[in-house]
Amino acid sequence: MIIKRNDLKRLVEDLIGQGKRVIAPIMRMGLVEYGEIGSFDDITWDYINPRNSFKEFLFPQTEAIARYRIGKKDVELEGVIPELRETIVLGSRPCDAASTASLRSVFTWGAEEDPSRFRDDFYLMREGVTTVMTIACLKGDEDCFCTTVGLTPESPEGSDILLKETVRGNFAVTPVTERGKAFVEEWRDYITDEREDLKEIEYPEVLEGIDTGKIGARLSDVDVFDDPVWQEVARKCIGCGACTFSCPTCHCFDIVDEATGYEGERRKNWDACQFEYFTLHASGHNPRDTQFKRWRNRFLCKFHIYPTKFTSTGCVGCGRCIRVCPVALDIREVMEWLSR
Amino acid sequence: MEEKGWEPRIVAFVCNWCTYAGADLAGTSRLEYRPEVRIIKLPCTGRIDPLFIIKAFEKGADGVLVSGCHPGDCHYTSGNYHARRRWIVFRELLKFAGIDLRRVHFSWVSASEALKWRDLINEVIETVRSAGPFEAYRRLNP
Amino acid sequence: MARIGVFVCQCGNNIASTVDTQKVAEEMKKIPGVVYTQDYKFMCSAVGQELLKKVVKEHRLDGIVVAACSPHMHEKTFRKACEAAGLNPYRCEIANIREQCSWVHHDKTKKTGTLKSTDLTRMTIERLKKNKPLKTINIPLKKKALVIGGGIAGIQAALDIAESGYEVILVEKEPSIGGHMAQLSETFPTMDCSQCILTPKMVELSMHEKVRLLTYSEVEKVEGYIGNFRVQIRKKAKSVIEDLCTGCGECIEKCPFKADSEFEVMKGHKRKVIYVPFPQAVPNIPVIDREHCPKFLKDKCGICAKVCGPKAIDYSQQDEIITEEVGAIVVATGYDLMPVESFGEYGYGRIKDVVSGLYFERLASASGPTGGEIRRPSDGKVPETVVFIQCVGSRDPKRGVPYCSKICCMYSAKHTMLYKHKVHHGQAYVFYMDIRSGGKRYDEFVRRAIEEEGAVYLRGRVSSVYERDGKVIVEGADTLSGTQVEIEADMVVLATAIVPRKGAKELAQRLGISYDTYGFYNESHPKLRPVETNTAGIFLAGTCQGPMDIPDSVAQGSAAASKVISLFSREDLVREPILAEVDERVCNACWDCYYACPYSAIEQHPLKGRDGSIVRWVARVNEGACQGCGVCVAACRSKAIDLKGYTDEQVYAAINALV
Amino acid sequence: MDREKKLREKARELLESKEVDLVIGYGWTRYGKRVAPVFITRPEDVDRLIWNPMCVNNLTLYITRKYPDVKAMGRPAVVVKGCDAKTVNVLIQEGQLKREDVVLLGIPCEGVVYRQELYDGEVTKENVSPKCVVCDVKNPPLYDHLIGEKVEEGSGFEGARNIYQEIEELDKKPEGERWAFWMEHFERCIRCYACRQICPLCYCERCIAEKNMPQWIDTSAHGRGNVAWNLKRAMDLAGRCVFCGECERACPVNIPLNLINQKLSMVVEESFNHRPGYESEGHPPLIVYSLEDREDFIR
Repeated sequence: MIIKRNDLKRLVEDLIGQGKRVIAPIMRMGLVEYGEIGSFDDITWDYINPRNSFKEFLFPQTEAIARYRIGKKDVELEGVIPELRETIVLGSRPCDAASTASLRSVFTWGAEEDPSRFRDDFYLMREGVTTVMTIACLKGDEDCFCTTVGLTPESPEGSDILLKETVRGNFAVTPVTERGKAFVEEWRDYITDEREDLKEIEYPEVLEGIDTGKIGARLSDVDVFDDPVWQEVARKCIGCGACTFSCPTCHCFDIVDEATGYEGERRKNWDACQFEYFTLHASGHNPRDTQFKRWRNRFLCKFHIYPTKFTSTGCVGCGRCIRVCPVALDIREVMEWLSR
Repeated sequence: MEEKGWEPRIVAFVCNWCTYAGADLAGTSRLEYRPEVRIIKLPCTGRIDPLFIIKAFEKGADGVLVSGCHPGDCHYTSGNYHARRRWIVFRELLKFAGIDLRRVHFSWVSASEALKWRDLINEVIETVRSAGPFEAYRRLNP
Repeated sequence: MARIGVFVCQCGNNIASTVDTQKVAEEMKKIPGVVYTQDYKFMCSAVGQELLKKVVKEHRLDGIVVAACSPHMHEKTFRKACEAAGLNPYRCEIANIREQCSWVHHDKTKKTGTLKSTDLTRMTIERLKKNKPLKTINIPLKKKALVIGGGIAGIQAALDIAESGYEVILVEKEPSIGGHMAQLSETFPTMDCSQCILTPKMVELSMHEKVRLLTYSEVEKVEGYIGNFRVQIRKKAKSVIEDLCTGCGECIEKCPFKADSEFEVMKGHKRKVIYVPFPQAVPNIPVIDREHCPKFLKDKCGICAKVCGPKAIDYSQQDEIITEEVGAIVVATGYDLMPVESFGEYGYGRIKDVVSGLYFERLASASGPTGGEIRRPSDGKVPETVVFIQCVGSRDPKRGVPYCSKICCMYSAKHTMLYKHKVHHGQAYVFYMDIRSGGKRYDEFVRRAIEEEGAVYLRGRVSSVYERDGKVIVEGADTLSGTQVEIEADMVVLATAIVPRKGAKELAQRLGISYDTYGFYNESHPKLRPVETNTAGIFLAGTCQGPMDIPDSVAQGSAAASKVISLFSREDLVREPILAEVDERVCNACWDCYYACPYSAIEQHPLKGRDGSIVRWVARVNEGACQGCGVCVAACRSKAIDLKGYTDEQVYAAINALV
Repeated sequence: MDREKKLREKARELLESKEVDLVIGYGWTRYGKRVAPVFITRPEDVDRLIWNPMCVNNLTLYITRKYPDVKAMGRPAVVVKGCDAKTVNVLIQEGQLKREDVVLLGIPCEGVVYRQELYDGEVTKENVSPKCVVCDVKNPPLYDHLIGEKVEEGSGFEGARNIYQEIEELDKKPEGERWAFWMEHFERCIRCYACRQICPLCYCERCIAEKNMPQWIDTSAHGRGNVAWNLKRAMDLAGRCVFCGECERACPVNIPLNLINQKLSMVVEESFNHRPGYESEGHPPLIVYSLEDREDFIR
């Protein structure tokens, strides 16, 4: 199935016309990032991977989860139902799409086997109205390493629909999920059954020195946890949240209350394990009291905790943490060390 | 911009020794002035942090007044000089950020300047009113 | 949750006429944590206070807000009542709904006043919720005083303190105490001889068992705070061993070298290089002027050592630094006279017979260089006509100082009398701007000079003074008659302005006290705290504070002394707990607070590990020195410091309750 | 490169003589072609040290209290460009460092790139860091060892982005437009605190943004919290910021922090005649005062 560029434009304009939220790569402040578009022409096509992942449209950086009023005797609580708009993410990348499974794993942890366990409805409700239309990458940049973590520039995981660019500049359409199939059905008029040759997809080089299986195994070793090399690799880490906030799979959040007068909101905000106060206990004790411990945790989370607890991967190889790091801390260097 | 029946809300951060006493004197002298000001008393203008002003705007103030002892009169010798320096910079920062300076006022009012206090408050309220409700800041709320 | 009681005072009709106090009370009842509200006619009355106490107990309240008059009126009253009811006084706050609401908003419908009172009271309630119970603090006290300056003000202060049984250290820069008063001839308005009334006091002081006199000494460094100052005093080398010197004067007698006398003012008047400033000096111990003594300049002479019987001369003596701990400091450093060379029209420095007022004092003094005879400097002739010019530098914002030097009117009148008493046929003229003679028997004194002693007073300024045929010609205006006058005088005396002591600002900085634009030291309040400075424990006496005459200086000396004595009469110092407090866990030791504090109340404190090594430094507040201004809190970027009683939480809570 | 060689020689000498235990400099990363801070402790590793126009980081960051682990490594030598060296003066002023506690390897610099990925073998007016365009400290104002010869001061990047000009233009706009300009930026702030973490002068044990009770600055990344954070950050750097430009470089969403920092630097210089970082004596201007400070805006 092919959707011609022009028809894709019609499709997008129609979706917007229906009041749906279309998220696509746009150019803002010199950066390509995912954002809501007002028209098809807002879309930037010249990009490897936007600076943000589209996770913020499923799991916003800040959102109200309850409102309260401090009353005379009690605090009156009122739940918040997020304002839901049907959302189409157009132009996500296979790595980002694959990350939704990772997010879902956390936000529904154990709930499938045991329904009494907690499910994060805020995430699930948003996911339930979101259609992910991925466009396979034609090439990566030097920081892309999806192939090293078991994905490819055309992996369908996590996408509802996978688009691949044809030599004529149109897109081959592959519905992946039921939702994707339904979407394609709904908009069948815009899609033809023609065939076109696909543009060649250039895979990022698989880094030979890295073996994720080996990394997982080595991280189970307590001695590795205490290896002084951690200090060495993370010494330059400045402890900002740039990597975690750019990462499509990082999911940690904090809960804060913000009140004016006697009324307030309870908000759920992204949090970063790289922040010094992330693990600060009320007692004053901080189990991760220096930066290398926090960085080590982040690495462990991706390559040990995730694979141990979930079937999904903690790292999709999008390379954002490498691109965004102000001190060029390259996660691949550590992966390589642990693959030895 | 201006809503009907809208009156500005102004927070005044004042020092205990001069301006607060000056405002008291305005009271004992039964001077009348506009009521839209809420005073928060501090020991000295040197205690006043720019964060107070930001927070006041966050909490719905349309204008802010900061007032203390005249130079040389500070009960604590130099608190107002320290304050003056901070205000020079902070005011420029607010201006650069695009905040209408009709909303931010600084003054020296001594314990004897009840008349000045009255006129000042009326004038500040009038100026803030001319700037309208601080909707731009309110829109920052989620 | 808190258990707060709110009382809304009607203040008779003062509040109730424009505020519906009952409605305010009802509104407050809706606020979380408020368990009791009431409005009442007069909260400050005995009945009102009893009511407050009763309610606190009955309702087991943990906080009280009284919406009433200004906290400056009755905060203490209500806090005391709370304390009596067993509540921490700092858990009581006042919402000012009278001075800042009912009295300034005259809306008779009560709408405005009620609304604003509701807001103000709510803000106060929210602030109160964050009030921590505070305790007054006690600070130990060193009952020993330091007096800086041995003029009449300092002498008086030191004597009064010593008489009360407390130890006093008096530091004087010159080799002798006495100050300017020792230079004067007679004093207005009684015309007693200055030396005659001063000298006994000087002697009394030097003999007092509670007084330690450090002459030829200067205060170098002051640390600490009220009750606990640490002072470093530089005792300059006198080159004479005080314990050995008998004051016989043999060394002075035999010394072959001379230098200009500071005491005699007069140009060209010399004293010896080893000297006492004046014959009645206390202590009567000479010092060697090392800047002029050839022994020190070229290692020649040494006669004084040879002639000294008790072998008290010590050329190798070094300056000595003495450290003293004192509980209070009286600053009485006096004044200087404005140099008048810049006032060219008066010819000072150019014309020999134009002299300063202080010079005339020395001329008229029985112990002065002329033995009290009025003789002009140029040729030693007795002047037949003398012109006195007032306000030389004073009240002259352009070239001099804008203030009035206060004593010149009086001493010029005195000068005319002294002159007339000594030169009966002489004629005195006085050019003046206004006669300022407020003070007991002062105006009578001036009238006497004019009416009985025949001094001619001319209201107007002098335009030029020049020499002609051995006379000094004074041209000026007589604005009362509207004519220009020219007086052929033999001598002209200038009443020069009083200015702060050279080095006054530097000393103030060392002491941590403030000064005005001229350099006179600031009193804490010009009317109600006239001898206190804003630095607790440091007091002022005499002309270091501004121009004043001898009676005022003495009164101030006594006043400062009484402040010291009342301070020392306590076992220890009790302080209001409005103090800064450092959260040492998060202090960065950037020292912003340390440098910003007007009271040097921040100390740099090392936190040590178990092995005694310094782990890191933190700021710590000296509770004795902290005055609770909060400058440090605003200076602290990370808010590692807070001000008890005005904490960030309290301020935040008040702002947050705006709506 | 000559300087690079000299730098390595000096580093080897310092490490061999045990004058320092550690040299903090720049080195290549394993993948990509990025330059990152490196920590050299052994003389045999000095060849990892490099010097080129990608060496943008202000390495004095690592000698602040934020890095107890680095401190534990012993006495450091730090490679500093002129702009970085100014930081040391401010750190000394603020009691964070003693001059003798660090060896400064001053390196004359003729401009670095704004962001490493923009570098293509040459510093041009397109890719130069804005601080270099207005640089007056190509030669470090303080150092213990100067690496190579001094270079001529003055900027050669005609036509490049000029911060001061941009500030001037922004100043000329009506305030509503300025507000819109900043709000567009501030609303994008993701509160990753990279600006704070990369800043050697943001060394607080506990940042005001992390302080609760009271929470002056909302932690949420909404407009309200972001504006409070960015204003407070700027205010606290006023009179201290040495224009190393690291905050803007580190910002993942391109907030032009140099503009706001340098605006306040201009205010401080005009008002108090103070330029941070040129000397280690005296105090940051916002903790002292002058009786003559202007008050034309105070009624």
